[in-house]
Amino acid sequence: MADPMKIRANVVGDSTEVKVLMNHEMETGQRKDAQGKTIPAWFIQNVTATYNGKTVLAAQWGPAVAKNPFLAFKFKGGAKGEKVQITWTDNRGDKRTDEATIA
Amino acid sequence: MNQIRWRLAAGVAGVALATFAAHAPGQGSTVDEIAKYRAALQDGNPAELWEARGEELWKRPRGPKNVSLERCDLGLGPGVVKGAYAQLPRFFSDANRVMDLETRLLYCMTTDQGMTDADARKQLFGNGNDRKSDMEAIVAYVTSESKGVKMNVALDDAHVREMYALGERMFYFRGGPHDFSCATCHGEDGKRIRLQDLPNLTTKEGAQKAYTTWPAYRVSQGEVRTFQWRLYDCFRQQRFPELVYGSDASIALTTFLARNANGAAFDAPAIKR
Amino acid sequence: MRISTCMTWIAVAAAAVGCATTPSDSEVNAKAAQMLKASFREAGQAKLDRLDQDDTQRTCSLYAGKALPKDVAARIEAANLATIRYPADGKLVGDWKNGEKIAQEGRGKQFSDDPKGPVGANCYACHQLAPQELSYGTIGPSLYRFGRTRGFTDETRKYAYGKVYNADAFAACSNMPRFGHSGILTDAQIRDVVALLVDPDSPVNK
Amino acid sequence: MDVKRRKLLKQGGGVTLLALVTAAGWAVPSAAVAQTWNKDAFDTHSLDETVKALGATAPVPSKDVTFVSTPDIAENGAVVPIGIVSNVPKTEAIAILVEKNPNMLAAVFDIPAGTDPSLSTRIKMGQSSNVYALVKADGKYYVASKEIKVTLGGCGG
Repeated sequence: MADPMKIRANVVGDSTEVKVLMNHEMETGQRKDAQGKTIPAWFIQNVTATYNGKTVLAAQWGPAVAKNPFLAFKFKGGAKGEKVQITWTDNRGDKRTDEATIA
Repeated sequence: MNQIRWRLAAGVAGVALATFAAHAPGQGSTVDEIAKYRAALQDGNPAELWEARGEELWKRPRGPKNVSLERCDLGLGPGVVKGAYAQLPRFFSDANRVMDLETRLLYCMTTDQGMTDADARKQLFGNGNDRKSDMEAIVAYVTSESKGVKMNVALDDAHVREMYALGERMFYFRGGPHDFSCATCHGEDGKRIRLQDLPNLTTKEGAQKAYTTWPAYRVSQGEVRTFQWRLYDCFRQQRFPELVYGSDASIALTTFLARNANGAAFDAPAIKR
Repeated sequence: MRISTCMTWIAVAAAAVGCATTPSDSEVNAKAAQMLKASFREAGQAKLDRLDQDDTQRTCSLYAGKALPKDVAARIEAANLATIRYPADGKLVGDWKNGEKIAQEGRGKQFSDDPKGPVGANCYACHQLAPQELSYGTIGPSLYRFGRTRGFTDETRKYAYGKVYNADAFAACSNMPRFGHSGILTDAQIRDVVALLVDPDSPVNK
Repeated sequence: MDVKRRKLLKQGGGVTLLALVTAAGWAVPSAAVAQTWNKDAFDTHSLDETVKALGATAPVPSKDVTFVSTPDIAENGAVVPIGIVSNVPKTEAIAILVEKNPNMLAAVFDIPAGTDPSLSTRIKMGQSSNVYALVKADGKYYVASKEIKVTLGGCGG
């Protein structure tokens, strides 16, 4: 079970700044364990951010995104008290959605 | 335990250094650029993920007695977390022992929550998502509640005073095949290993800077490591045998360093290479 | 009690140290030694005997952070000088290319390391050597142009071999491991590291 | 075009970049198909292959695409902070490519209208390498590159 994300959303000027930390191994599929067996790839493939039902960012990731990924972006508008929603899906089909209130 | 990781890290280092040496700029700009690298990491510390999980673990009823750690006394009264870490280690009369945070948590898990010692120690160092460490998460949470609080370890108690004196001896103890002591690397100003700056832990400024920035999210490991781990891994590199988690030697050294950091604002969990 | 502690101290510690420290100091020291044994457990190749100090380690620990008296330093240096074994065939200089590898290698003797090796000297952790390597430490002095500065002489070669073999013979309580004396490096490895320092073709001397 | 090529070579360095310029058609996923994952592009092992898989048209080196808060040297390749800002009007997508990684493509971001064409993330780098920021704006393609060196220190293995 994946742990919750840590999402911060703050109004900066006429935009909302979003910073997200995700709990994920982001295993590359290149590493070997002590027995010399390849550790299978396990990584987030898709990230979507929505505000008021509208997609404000959509990403495709490969395993080269660092472990416990960090993502920061900004979108125009966004009102204090409203919510930003982030969803990720990984290559095992695991999915996690969290939201944060814009401050 | 972390053998795979260490070996991999060493392999990467070899390749990277070779490339690096071939076309790197001068030494001065190297140091500047690494400072920039560290600065760029400050915004968005994955340790926050550990803090959140730790808070949940602190408040969740666990163990055979099905109680939360909220009755655990970290020195400021049962359940008081705010500022507690800045005054540790201290003497706990219920345990008749000087304890650092990690040792105190093990005590609370076994006495209050009724866990066996083995259960409480099951995953002291986390290793990936399949082997997460509850201890590292709880410590991340508790220490985060001392952010900005000035370090204030008291030596009024004779037990703590003795631990401090023992910690100082430990700091200068040379041993193992390499004759290393803590002081070998941490006894002078302005030294570094490879490009890694070494704090001089014999000075107030050095101890303050080092002690107030642990625990830390180690980007090299993708894990939050606590001060117990810091000591454990220093001794590994000193070529000593394995430091027992929560042992008197670990508490003595922690007492020595924490006390020397008195007066500085605590600033962790941090993020380090 | 105080007297007996002090006497025990003399018995176990180097006579050089004597009763210079206060009795309470040696009591703390004895307690520290006891605590140490209870606080570590053997792991991999690192057994508990690694906590048993020899005279040099014990004396250096005691004086760490303080000024080392001249006579104590002289005694430590003499004792360590006596341990140096130069190769029987008189060959002190090996292959600098291999020496560079040994100087780069950080593994060896840690409980996490494979006991079968590799074991390196990790020179770059503390010293500047070949100028191409920018990732070097500063705990020890720069050794860039070591041979060129000191001259490509028998004397330089002998000093380099001895220094790597047992650094405490030349500077009491040095931070540098006693690579030969403590069995960290083989004679062949020491020769290669010496080559890195003194071979005119080594990048260290370019 | 020749001038552009030479400029590009100077900027990014290396023969592979020439291939980048001559490749055609970069298929950027649209927000509407956000849940798809371009396996072909992520499986590529060289810049040539990646560009082919993305099907990009010749990207033009652009001073309007910049790296911000991105160090020249990463102390640890496991976490390399990358910040990219595109000042090209109508930026629709930004991709991060690492020349010497086993898989070239690190990430692709769709930038819907109303979202700032600037973002920060962290990637892994196996060794020192050129990193490319590829931008799609108004149907055209732009590129900027930056060399990032990777080092590691420490006293043991």
